[in-house]
Amino acid sequence: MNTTEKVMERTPILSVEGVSKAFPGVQALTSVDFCVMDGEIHGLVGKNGAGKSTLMAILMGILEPNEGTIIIGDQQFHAMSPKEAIEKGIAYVPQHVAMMDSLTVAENILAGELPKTKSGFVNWKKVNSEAKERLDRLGLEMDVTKKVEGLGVAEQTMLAIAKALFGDAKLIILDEPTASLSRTDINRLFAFVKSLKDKGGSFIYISHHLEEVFEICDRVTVLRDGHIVGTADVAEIDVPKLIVMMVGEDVEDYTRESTCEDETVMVLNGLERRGYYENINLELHKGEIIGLTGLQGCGVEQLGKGLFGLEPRGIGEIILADKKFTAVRPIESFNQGLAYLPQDRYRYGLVGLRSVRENVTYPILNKLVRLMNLINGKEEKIIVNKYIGELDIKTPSQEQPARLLSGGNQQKVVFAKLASTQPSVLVLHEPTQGVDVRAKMDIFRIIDAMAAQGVAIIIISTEIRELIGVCDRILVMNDGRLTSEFKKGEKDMTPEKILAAIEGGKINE
Amino acid sequence: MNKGQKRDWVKIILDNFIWLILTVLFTYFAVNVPNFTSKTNLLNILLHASVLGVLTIGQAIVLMTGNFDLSAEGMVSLSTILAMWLMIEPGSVVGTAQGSGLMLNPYLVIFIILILGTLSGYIIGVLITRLNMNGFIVTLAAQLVLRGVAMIVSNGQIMTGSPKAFNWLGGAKIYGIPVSVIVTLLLFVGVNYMLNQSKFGRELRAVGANPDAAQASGFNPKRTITLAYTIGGFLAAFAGWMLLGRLETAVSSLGSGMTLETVAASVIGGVSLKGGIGSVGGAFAGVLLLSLIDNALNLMSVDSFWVESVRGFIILLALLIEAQKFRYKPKVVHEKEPAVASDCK
Amino acid sequence: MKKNTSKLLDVIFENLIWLLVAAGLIIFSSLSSSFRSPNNLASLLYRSAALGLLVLGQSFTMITGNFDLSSESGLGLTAMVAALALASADNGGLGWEVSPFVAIVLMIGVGLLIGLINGLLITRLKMNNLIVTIAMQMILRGLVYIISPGSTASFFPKAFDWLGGGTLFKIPLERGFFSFPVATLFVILIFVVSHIITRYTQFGRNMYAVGSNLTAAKDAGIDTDKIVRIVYLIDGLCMALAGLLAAGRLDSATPRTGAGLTFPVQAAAVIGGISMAGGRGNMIGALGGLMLWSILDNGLSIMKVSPFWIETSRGLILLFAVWLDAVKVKKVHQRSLIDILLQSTIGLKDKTIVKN
Amino acid sequence: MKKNLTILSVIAIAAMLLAACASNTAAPAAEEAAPVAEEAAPAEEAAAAVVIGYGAPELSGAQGQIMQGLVDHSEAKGWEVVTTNADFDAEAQANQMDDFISMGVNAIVTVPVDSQAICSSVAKAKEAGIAFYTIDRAPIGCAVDMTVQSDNYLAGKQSAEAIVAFLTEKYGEAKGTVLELQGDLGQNVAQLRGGGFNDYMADYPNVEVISKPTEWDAAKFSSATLDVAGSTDVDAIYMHSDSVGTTVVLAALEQLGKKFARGEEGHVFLAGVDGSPDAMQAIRDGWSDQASSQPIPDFGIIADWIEKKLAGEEPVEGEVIQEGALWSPATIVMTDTGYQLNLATTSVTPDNADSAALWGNN
Repeated sequence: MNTTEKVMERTPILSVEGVSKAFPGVQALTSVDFCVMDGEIHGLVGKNGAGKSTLMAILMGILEPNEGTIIIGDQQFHAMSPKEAIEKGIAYVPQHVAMMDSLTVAENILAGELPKTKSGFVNWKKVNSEAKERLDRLGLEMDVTKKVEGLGVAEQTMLAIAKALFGDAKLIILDEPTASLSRTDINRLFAFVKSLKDKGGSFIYISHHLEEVFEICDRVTVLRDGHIVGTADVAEIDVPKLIVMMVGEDVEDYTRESTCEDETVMVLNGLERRGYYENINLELHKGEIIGLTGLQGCGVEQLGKGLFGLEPRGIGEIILADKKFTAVRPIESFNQGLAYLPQDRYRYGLVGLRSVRENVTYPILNKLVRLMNLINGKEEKIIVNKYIGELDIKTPSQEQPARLLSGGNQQKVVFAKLASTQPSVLVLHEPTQGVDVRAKMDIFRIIDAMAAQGVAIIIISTEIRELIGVCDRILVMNDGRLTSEFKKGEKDMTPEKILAAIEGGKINE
Repeated sequence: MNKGQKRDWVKIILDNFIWLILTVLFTYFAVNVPNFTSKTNLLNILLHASVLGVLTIGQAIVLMTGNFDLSAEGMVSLSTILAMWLMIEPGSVVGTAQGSGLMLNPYLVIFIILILGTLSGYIIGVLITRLNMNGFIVTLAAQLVLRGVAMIVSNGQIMTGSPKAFNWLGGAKIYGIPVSVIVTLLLFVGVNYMLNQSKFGRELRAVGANPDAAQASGFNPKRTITLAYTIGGFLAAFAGWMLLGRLETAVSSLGSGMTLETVAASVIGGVSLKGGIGSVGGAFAGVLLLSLIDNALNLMSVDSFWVESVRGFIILLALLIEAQKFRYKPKVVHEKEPAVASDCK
Repeated sequence: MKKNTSKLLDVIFENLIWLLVAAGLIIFSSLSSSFRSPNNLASLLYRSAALGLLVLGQSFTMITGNFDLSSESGLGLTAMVAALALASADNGGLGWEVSPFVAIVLMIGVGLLIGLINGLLITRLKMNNLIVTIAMQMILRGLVYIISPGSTASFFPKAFDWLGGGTLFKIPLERGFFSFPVATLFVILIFVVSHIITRYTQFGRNMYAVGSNLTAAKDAGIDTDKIVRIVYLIDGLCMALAGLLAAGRLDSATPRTGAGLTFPVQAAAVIGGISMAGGRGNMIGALGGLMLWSILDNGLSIMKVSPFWIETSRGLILLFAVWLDAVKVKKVHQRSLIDILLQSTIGLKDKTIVKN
Repeated sequence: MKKNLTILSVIAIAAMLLAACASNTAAPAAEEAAPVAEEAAPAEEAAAAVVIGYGAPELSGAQGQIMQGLVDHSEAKGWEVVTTNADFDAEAQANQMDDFISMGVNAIVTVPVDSQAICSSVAKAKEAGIAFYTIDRAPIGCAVDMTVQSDNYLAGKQSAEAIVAFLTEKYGEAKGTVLELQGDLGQNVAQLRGGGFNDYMADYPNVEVISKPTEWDAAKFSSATLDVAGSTDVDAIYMHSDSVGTTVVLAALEQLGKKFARGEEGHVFLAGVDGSPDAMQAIRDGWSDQASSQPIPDFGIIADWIEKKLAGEEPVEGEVIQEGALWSPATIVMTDTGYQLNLATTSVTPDNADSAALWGNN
């Protein structure tokens, strides 16, 4: 792309030239050229396995490239040690920020370099005042004597960024920082990052949310299969083009024909859990896909978990397939025809150490067991094979530990697990989180296919565009109440309107 | 492609390292230690492996859920003392064989101690899962309490004179093979098969590997862990029964030091201390290794003072292997896995 | 208002150990005149001085999220090494009869070596700290038997015994004397020093960082392995000092010196608020835990509780302590048992792999 | 908030319960011991009665009987005995001695965990003016008021003599294989029992002695017997403790198919120290052959000398004779570790295994 040269008359803070890295059996990066300018936020996108992690690991000094050079300032490296990388001002803020939970904010900021008195002891007064002063300089307000375990996720992420900057970081790599943030928190985080940029900070921003890339980045680089596809000014490109660059083909937003039938599958009647949600009335039809959305903390998350039995549900009546739904535990929910896809796949979705086969059949073991609780292995294999085929799960074998699959395939395994219970109602919580664009399409196809089989589906998500593409109806929750409804086909069903409803009338962009 | 296969070999070797060591050691001892391969001695090795083996099954099950059980040896002590106390005469001699005088039927006593073991395991499980107490220390404390009660009941004395019917499990032979060996082998084969094929086995490993996901998959981790401890308690009492039958003597110090051996045997046999991985069959190999070494140390004239150190070194070695296993990172499968791609062409 | 009350409760909760210590002192003092005699009170820490140093070493390792179960044998080995060097051949020694100073240097050397080996095995070879140290416990105890071989060595120069068995001043009482044990002072002093180290030095805070979150500590540029190695070195030093106190007090070292202390060590540290999950607790609290243990030990014994019951009651007390720890950890931060175990095993690395 | 309060109250209750437990268990002990004691005074202030502090090194096997012997002899005099258990830990024993001194007992009696380590406690007791006695083992390096003991070294030697006699009879000369099941090698007793045995055996080079440590652990007695007797032909087995070993070893031999009665072909000669009831029974039944019987409960007669000491009387050197007592004749000698009351040990063979004077037959 020829846009690269004319972007800014700024100097590159970091360039990578001709970097290649091969693992046994996989060429992860092939002569990658890439540079980040001083004072820019540089988006880095690409589907899982495109080489982002490898590239970042090389920048962090964790991996040594097979060939190529890294240029920081006026110094050239073939490979750095992690220590050198830090010394050169490269910092990494991961998705799950690792903090010293039981220590205070101030200690976390100054860890490893606490101010000391003349006699060599830690000067606690100074620790707190200095931490406060540093945060003030960045315009971040926080009680520095508070323990980190008492902070929210966004605050922790901002603290991590601040920490990196205090460590004289010149280039901060943000790896999916918004994955578990609400919209307001995302706004706060973006405002913070932008303010830092204005003060001269440089960032590499890795994200699956292409909208966010447009919202915050100056330039964006696309990686595909270990190659740089190109770098572009965000001002000169749009989402479809970006997607084309990423997947190498033109992928439209997913759209589908409604499979909604008249028959009612589930009725929620006056569901209420104090402090989370109240007066939830909902009717769900066969083959219908409903989107549930709202700000974080508005109660949708708890509603989903409550329906499934991971959390207390509170009072209210639920009728599922003409029977009273009484499940209070996941297994009972499965048995009564409701399945749930948790948001955090690594923590709740998969038992990563165990095989694909075992993961798929966990909830249906009761149906597979014969005499003495023994599992009918033949039948199990047939079932698992069926789902591997139907959902197109790419795995060398059924026995592959689930953690060794790619993100999208892992999610498909979770889907296979849920599908195996043959549910009447499926509750999906952020089903496309952490999977690449192509796998997203696969997942929508799976959802579509299940709806076509008559399963009623509730998708709890903040990806409004995706919801619009997939759902028959979208319900918005505000402070624990369902406040607005958007129906497919109505012209109100636009991202802007839904966003407005979510934010309670105030659009905050 | 070739490289990938080579790495898998590394994994296979690491996974089955224990059997390799076992074979090598066995051959070495067979050649170098006189009488090692005699039928009596081979049966002896299995006999040693029996009580330890039964305890190790319990330990391995608990370890698979990602927990520890240090209480089993206390249960061995209490179950033997209690059984003896219920069965023998009140002591006529000062400070000896102070039975309760209940003179209960041996079969009833067996039933009582098995129930007791099960119950104590259950209570420990409840303390850990419901009250969120640290399993390591809870079971350590339970060990003390159980052994303490054994001391109180026995008044610190040695008790002898258990009835034949009770001793059958530990002392009798069928066709020249000790019953305890047969029972232990059957237990291992049975439990191993059960855990590999049953729902409960799945549940154990799922809970051990990731309790949250296991819960969301329809399991009940608290119940599973409690059940694992309950089984552990039952097996500990069972091991006590077996041990008492073999020794015909009960004393409150019985079983001391066995906990460590069960953990070591399990780890050597490939059960992960982090839970979720391993099999009872592997643990059996660990048990065999330990009793093989004990036996060989007894047959060779190793200086008495060295025995403890040698055992410590062996456990350390086993750990080293376990540690290497976790340092070995299997290759991550990418979407463009050659295996899949080649199928297309 | 409400916030203040809950803060007050937090403070009470944080210092619960001292309430328990006070309660123990009051209860036993009111029940027994022997307990409240000045000599007995002064000896409360003296009797558990060696235990105290092991508790200290254990606290250091536990704050970084590790365990040391080998210290009881470390105590035995260092004591025996010194004893062999000090004692005459008649008294079971090697007949070198070195000066006390040399002996102390020697035992500290051995202690540091043990710590070094523990640290290296755990950090370099990534072995599970629980099991490594249990194995070390066996190996070291075996070494004690091998070098002794199996017999006691005793009767050392007065100077060597001073720290463990000496008294500071004597005030005549109606019956006998009141004298203040040196070891009591030493233990308090060394706990205070350790508190200062852990609270007010960079290294001390780094320890907490490592125990609180290994990855974060690494990210903060802390050489976590080095911290763990140093902590085990300190732990080794504590073993040696504990050996010095134990040998000094008994004026001898037996092959079994220190055997069976692992359990009280663990108990006292946990009762004192050192969390098994790492990163929480402080040395003054650990001192409180040691005192409570000592009070109960002494109190139950003076109250003529039958020896058969003492073991059981100890077990129950420990259960109680663990329950407290559980409540506390739960209160501050919901953390599963699995996580706690993960912290103490080699698994952390693996866990991060799963996450990425 | 509310939860915090609950937790605190639970803790308070637990603390109270604990305290209550302690006082409850203490009270009856005191009452039992001083049945005629002043009812008005609090139990612990029952100053008029004599209180003896007894420190046991451990409580299994013979040690429990030694303790019982002392308690019986003392209670016969209307004294109270406070018992403690050091569980093989010399330092714990030192703590218990400190506790006795704090309690102001009239006399301390102890079986030292370690003969040398006990000296620091002896010195302290002296300073506090409390009489100090040891049972079973004399201290090394300091002097106590009196030690009552039987000769462990002699006991080992007696067993060795019996085994050599048996081997000589069997083969015409002293040769063959003997398995020695040792106690805990860190302990004085085991060292003496082993020493007496092995020093005697050193004169018979054709006898091979295979020594295995057992740490007094019944399971290890069994394993060692199974392994050694299973792989070699063992002629005799010598146990450092027949109270732990007899039944276990016989069971192991039976499992090996090598349990034969005395006189039968293949009989394994069993000898041991202690002279426990089990051993006596086994000798009478013809399974076992020799036991070096210790006058274990008779150690309690030290109470007589404590009584004299408290009355201001010193022991007299010379022989002590008591009609019908197996420990008689005993000798009292003054040594540099204080007076020693040496009780005779008895080598029990099938000939005298019925003697009612043996403690194992009581």
